[in-house]
Amino acid sequence: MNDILDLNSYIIGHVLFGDIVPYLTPFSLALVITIVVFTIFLALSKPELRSVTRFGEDVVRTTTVGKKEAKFRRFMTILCGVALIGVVTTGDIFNFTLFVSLVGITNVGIFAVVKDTHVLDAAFQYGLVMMICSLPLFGGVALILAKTGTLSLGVLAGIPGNPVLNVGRMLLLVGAVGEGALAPFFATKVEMIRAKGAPYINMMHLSSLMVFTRLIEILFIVG
Amino acid sequence: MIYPAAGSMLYMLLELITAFLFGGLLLGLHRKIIARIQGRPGPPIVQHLIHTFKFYIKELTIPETSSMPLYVAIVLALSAVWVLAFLVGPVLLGPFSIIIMCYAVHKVSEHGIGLASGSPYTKMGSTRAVLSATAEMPLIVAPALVFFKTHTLVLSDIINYQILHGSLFMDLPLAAIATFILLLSKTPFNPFGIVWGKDIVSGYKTEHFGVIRGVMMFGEILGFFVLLWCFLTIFFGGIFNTPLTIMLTMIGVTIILGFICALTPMIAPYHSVMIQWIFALLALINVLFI
Amino acid sequence: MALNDTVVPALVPQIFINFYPIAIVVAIVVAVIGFTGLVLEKNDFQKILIVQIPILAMYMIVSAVGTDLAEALILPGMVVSLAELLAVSEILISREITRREKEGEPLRVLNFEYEPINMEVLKTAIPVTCIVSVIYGVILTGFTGGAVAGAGILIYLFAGRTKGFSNEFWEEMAGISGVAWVFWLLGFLIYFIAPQYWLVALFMSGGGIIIKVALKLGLLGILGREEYNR
Amino acid sequence: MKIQKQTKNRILAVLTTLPILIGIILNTPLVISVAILTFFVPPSTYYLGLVLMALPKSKKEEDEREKITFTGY
Repeated sequence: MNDILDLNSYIIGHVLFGDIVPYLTPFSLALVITIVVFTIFLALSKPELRSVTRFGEDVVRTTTVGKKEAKFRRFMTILCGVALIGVVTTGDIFNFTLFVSLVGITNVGIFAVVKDTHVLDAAFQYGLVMMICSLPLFGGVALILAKTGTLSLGVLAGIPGNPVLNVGRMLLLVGAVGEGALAPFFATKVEMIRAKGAPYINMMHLSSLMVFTRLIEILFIVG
Repeated sequence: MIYPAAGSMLYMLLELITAFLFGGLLLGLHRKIIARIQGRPGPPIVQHLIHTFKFYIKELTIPETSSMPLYVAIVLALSAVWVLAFLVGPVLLGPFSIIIMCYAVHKVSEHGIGLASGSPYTKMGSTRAVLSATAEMPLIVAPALVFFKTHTLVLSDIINYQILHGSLFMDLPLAAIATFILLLSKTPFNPFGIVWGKDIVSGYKTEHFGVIRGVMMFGEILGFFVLLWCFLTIFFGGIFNTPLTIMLTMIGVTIILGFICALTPMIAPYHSVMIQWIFALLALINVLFI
Repeated sequence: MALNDTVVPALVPQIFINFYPIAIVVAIVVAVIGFTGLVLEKNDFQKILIVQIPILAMYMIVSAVGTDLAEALILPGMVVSLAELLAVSEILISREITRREKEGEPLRVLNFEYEPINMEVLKTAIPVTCIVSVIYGVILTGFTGGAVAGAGILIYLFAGRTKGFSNEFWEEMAGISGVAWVFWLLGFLIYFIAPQYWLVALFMSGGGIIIKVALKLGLLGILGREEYNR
Repeated sequence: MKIQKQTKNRILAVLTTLPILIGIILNTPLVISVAILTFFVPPSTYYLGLVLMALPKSKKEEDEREKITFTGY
């Protein structure tokens, strides 16, 4: 596990579970604690009253999320937090991709019940990007598997880099960036966060940045 | 006189307070320089610290529209994140990846602070926070280059590498510039500060007064200190590796930042994002001559 | 080709290794076709359908690896893409409803009525097809065998005339599938606890999984019948 | 039983400052002290600030505080 050590100084503990070894480093511990704390607070918070002004009126109106809608979105928020914990603790790239896709699905779920055509339109576009990006995501992992014969990060950390692995890594980067609505594919995200319900929207931002942080580590470990 | 042992809690707490005071003075100096360049006398250097303490005795109002307890918790999260980054970075010289995480969570907190109050101005600020999350791009490029060069991301090992092989700035100048842009985008009054631009009142901070603003400023001062320290340590770790040299260089870099902030206007949101991207791509070019 | 010097186990025949680059190239071609379609298509509903083509390419890339690990990957990959498909189509429906409510356009309630297709083959060949696939599934054993046998039962329940067994009988079968699942788990437990009885464990888990999968697919048929053909 | 806001803030200020003091006295191991500092420094500054804010400073200010303040939209 040399690359993992280079990145994290030491490993707190790992669970020997066949080929797949979930491990805990100071980095992943910090991530897990962050996610847990955020998920708890986001789930406890009540949605804000969004104040809206219109031209030609001297009134400030407030709107908020309906009770039923809030219930569903809170559930999706918690689910997203659970998926994120999976993303940051897993010691196996394929599980990583699955959890990243799960994060994408729950993100879409958070916005699925918003009664706003703009938001739903953006969410739909994001869903399309997410589905397309499952090709590079799983494809990259399959390339890495074909090249090295393993998916365990602990084993991959010891395998030196080569061109095929680099292609796999690049595909993995593109895929995860698309699933998490990160930098180049984030145009829809800016549109989506127009929706009401601060705690739930914030979860989406948290999820994409956590996926991003973990992705950096995985890209360094592979190859 | 008995000094607390390095690594004990008292030591860390004292370091934290020192960093907070020093960072506050740096930001005060930053304001002073901007004022002098613009031909104003400007506030005294301690003004930023006084400002922070002043907020502690001011009335705290929480808007009725806000989403509790997120409104308070997210500000606490912002400062907690920088406390963690400070402890892992300058104090313990631990893994750099945790500091990357802290930066990412800082972005999330900015976004959450804006959303939680329910005001349209803060909402606009938080929307821009998502937009300017592209500033994360130098964040992936710079550590990647450092990792490929030194084969480690633990800060103490990076410093040792630089003491042996010379500063990384010589090898990775473009990555250093990209990180400098990242640092610039976190200083007050910077050209990329679309998140708290005055065109949207105060951006995501519009609705935060009183104690909670004080806690927020505490976090921001620590954040500025940590980012400045990381920039100096990662790229100039071979030259500046004693507390005194680092403090002196921090003052120097703050003066440079002050000049940049005073002389450049605020850039429009999309241009700001575009310029940050260009610098990130420039850093990628650095891969060719590692 | 550079792809050939992979660290594959020595057991994989050369022919599969030679197929790998071809499979990748085909997958890339499929993906390009899919992406072109996505770019050209303007209708949102059609886009969802076309997006399945790149996903197909994804299945191809994963299954081209051809080891047991790849087989273990393809199933979760399918489940995930199916879930994505469901989520996105849910969004599309929700968007259309919101838009029409806002514009005052009346919502047309589509009424799907179950109409059995009138073909002679569906009346006569069903029992034999079912029996053949069940027997073949039993010979295959394991997960694949269960799927084949289950498909046979599914055909019988969906298309065959509702004679013979009552609903209660199939509910009992569902119970048996639960018991078979327990056998499967017990078999695995024996592998870990007492590896010397591996043959018993193999039979327990192999037999358990075929019964379980076959009857679970059959359950799908019951659902279909209860919904439409009560 | 309804606790007054001021009392609640005081209790919370003590509760959030106590772990830091305990950590300093007991000299806790590294990871635990990092965790304690991260989790308790911001809330303790927040609640100490709240207590500080509520301390009456002068008669005039006290009177001003009685007035109804702007509480949002």
